[in-house]
Amino acid sequence: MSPAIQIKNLTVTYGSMKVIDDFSCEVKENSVTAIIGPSGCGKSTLLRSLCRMNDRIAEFHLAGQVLMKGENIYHPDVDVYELRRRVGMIFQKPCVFPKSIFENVLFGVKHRIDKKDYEPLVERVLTEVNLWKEVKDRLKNLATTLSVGQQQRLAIARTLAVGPEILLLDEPTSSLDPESAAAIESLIESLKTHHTILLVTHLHEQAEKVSDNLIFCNIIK
Amino acid sequence: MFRVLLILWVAIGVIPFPASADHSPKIQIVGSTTVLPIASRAAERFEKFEKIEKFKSSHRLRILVNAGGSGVGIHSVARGRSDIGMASREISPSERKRFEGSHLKVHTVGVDAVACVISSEVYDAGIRDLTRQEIRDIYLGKIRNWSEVGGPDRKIVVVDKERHRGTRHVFMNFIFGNPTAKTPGTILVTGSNNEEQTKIAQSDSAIGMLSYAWVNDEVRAIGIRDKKNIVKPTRETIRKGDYPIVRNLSFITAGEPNGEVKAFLEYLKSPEGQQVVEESGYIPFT
Amino acid sequence: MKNESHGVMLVFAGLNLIFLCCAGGLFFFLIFESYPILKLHGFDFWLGQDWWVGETYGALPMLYGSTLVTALACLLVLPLALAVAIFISEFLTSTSRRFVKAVLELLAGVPGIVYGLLGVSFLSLWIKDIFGLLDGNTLATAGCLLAIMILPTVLTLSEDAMRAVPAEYREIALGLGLSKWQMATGVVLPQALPGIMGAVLLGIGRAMGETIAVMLVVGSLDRIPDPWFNIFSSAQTIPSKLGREAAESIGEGTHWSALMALGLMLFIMVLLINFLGNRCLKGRSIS
Amino acid sequence: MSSATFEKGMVFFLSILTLLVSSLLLIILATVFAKGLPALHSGFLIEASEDFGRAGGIFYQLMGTLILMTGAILISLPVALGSVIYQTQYLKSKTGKEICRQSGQVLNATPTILFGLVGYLFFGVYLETGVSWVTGSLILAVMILPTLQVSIREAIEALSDQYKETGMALGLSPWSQIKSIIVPQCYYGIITGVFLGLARAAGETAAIMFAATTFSGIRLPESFSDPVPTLQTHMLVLTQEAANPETLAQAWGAGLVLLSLVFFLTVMAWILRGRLKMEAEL
Repeated sequence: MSPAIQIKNLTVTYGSMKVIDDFSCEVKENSVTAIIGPSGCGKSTLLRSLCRMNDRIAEFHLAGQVLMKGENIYHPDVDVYELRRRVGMIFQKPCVFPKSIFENVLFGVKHRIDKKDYEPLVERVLTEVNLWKEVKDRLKNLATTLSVGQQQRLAIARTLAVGPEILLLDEPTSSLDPESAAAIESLIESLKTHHTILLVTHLHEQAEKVSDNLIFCNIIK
Repeated sequence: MFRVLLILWVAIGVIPFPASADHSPKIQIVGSTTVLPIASRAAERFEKFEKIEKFKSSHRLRILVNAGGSGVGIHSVARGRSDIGMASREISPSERKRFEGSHLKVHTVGVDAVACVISSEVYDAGIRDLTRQEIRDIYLGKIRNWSEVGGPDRKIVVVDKERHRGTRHVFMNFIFGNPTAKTPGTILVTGSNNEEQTKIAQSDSAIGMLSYAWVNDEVRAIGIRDKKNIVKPTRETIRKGDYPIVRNLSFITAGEPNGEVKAFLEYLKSPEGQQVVEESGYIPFT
Repeated sequence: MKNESHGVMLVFAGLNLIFLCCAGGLFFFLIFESYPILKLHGFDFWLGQDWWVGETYGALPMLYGSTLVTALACLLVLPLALAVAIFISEFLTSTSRRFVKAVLELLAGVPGIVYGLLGVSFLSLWIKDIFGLLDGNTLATAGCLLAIMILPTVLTLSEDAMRAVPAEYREIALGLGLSKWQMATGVVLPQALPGIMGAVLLGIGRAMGETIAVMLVVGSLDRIPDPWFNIFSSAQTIPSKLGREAAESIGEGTHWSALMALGLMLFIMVLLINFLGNRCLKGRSIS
Repeated sequence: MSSATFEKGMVFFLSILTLLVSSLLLIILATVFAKGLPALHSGFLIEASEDFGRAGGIFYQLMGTLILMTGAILISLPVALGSVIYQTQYLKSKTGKEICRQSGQVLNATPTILFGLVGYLFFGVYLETGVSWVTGSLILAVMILPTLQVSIREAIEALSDQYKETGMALGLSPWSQIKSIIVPQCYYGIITGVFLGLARAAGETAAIMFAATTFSGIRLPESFSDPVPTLQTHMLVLTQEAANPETLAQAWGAGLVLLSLVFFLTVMAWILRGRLKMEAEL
């Protein structure tokens, strides 16, 4: 059974600046893999390249191969939008739309599923990120009224609603207080049963605590 | 949010929409500002007149009148951009040649005189008449001060009209014998009769050319002196033909008029129509 | 799903194409329509002195009138705009600054016909009395009216250029013990000069293109004033000429082609000035 | 005279100049108001004009201006919105963006009389719409295109990248991104642009002078090929009869109505622009 993600001597350059140099690794399915390294060693770029978020940037250039379930994601006839639905990404700073909590959760899927599935889906993903109890009676008010920790969990719920197999977390707890950071870490452990998770962080103990295997990324000279 | 934008866009669309309701017939009239008062007043009367079914046309007829000058009138009727062209001058030979294909037909509805007009201040200071030669020298810039023709010591504000205007054609034809004469003495160029009338009224030493009907106590008409006898533009001198600068006021159609256009032209030639010509200050044609 | 988003992209691409065609089409039509007269007259169309429809078409009087009126407007506006811009950007509190800026934006929005009405009823009569002229419709009247019209635009853009000067320059100047006035004139003004040049150029571009207000007060005489610098004689500018004669010759004939050639000339001049203006506004020197 | 007093003097002199300039608007407003008020009799806004504009009201002229304005926005909004979205979302090539930016500036700087000339030639003569309110709306639509684009582009660029990145990460197709993120978030920018466009179209005379209007005989256009009387051209004709007091009063009255219409639209645009800033910081 081929590994979930296979990266073979990946090299990423922005114009003249080489950000990732000949990097290879494998990520097993339904596991948490953590990438640790000081800020500026290309962790985020690596993560963004896995879901082709850098395509729009002009001088972005990528060499090497990124395979998901044996299929090269940079192959021309790969549907980028399909790929991004299979690979969910969570950003460092939680970003919620100035809409109700209910609408935020359904933001990624509302035009692809019919009305009657809205309620059950929202409840399922919100319980999965154990936010349901806190918000179930105020689903209609603005998501921006939630605390930063709750917003991050809402963002994860929103990504889960799309039904991705792989989850990329780009330092998800760095803008959170310790208590909500712990909540996110326990959430990651519960999610790994059905999802392959790739976590980028610079906190060593968080990496050891949560992940099954570690990848060290050093600064290229 | 997207829906709201769409609704707003459709709502805006509704405002101009009644504009495309029914297609009641309309007559487009364009041309000389001298003839315009006749057309506008006749249009209002004809729409009411026509309601009592005298000319038996069913829809509510709308008559659109637009200014622009005789040249614009002739050009647009010849090019089919309007149904009737108003002109206060004859169609020039070059125009006749150029628009041969449109078989322009002239319907004369009235007669008008072009008066040489001066500001009331100069009139009161004693200028009552000028010879053709004097007017010619003023427009050629040879005479620059009213004192040279027995008036007050003031520089003459020589006002000319735009080249294609009917009033200018007739006036220049009389003064220079050439309807498109060049006038180096001109100080100021105006467009419509109303603009010319305003300029001469505002100034206290202006000379210009204006249809006889547009003369008022601010803008006075002067006589044309030929050696001894002086002909002043009055109803009688124009009707009898003594006053030299006269012209026909005519409506021009491309080919034989029919339907509403024919009805309107017949109305203009009818007694009620000629009454409108009289009221506008011109001399009826019949 | 793939072709649906492709179709949508085509719709947006189409709309963008319509926009580009508007800009391109305008230029194409001007060239296309003015080709006959340029072929017929060539260079002496631009240098010809008298414009007599049906015979000769000389564009020089209009060209000269436009340049003189714009130069006059610019001469009147420049010192005033510079002085007031310095005061607004350096000496006004932020609330009153916003109020003055709002006033200026409203002024810039006043339609040309309203300025025309003001010009005809007041300005031309005043100028007639003050300078004892024969008639109020002269180059000077058009110049003053245009100055009033482009003042808000030039003022707002120059003030923006001055605000764009980085705060550090001001702190350094004040740190060196310079007074506010010395800072304004010694540091801020020279730094903001390219921006101000840009503002003036854009103002000129707008002045060149104004039609209605000028048409009513310039006297529309197709002749270069006899002593060429006499700004108190009637004259003609390109937009005013187009406004008066377009109706007569619409659509065909050499007269129409001559008018379009005038329009092309105006278009190229305004574009050039605008291009230079925008480059200055971006702070790049004109060299 | 020591430099201190010189400076104080200069600053004082400048403050007088600034006062003068900002009071310029009040002077213009006061004159138009004082001159226009006598003409504003009760029926001024609802009656038709009589006796070549020397008496009566300006109802049909006002309606004509409104029809031209709204027609222009109707045509211009989709093109402006579509083109800016294409330029910001789909267009990637640097030269492509530069060409679009330059054409926007060309359209914005073009003297409006040229829109009238070329517009009448292309729409009126070639596309056979002739002298009508449709030609007028089309010409004004092209003229206000850059105004709309600037406001829409401002709103889209003010949108923080975070929203777009989140949308992309959720795998939304470009169209659903536009539909559910770009347009809703830039809603106020678009409406501000609409009001600024309306204000500019309302005040425009040169472009529609000979392409869309008629002197008399028309009330409301009853077909696509009917011209319309407009406030601006009504004023233009009356201003040329400035010697006649009643005509001048009517011209000032029409001027007052036109000016208040333009100011109303501009102030509405400001209110919305205020909301736009508030929206962006949300």
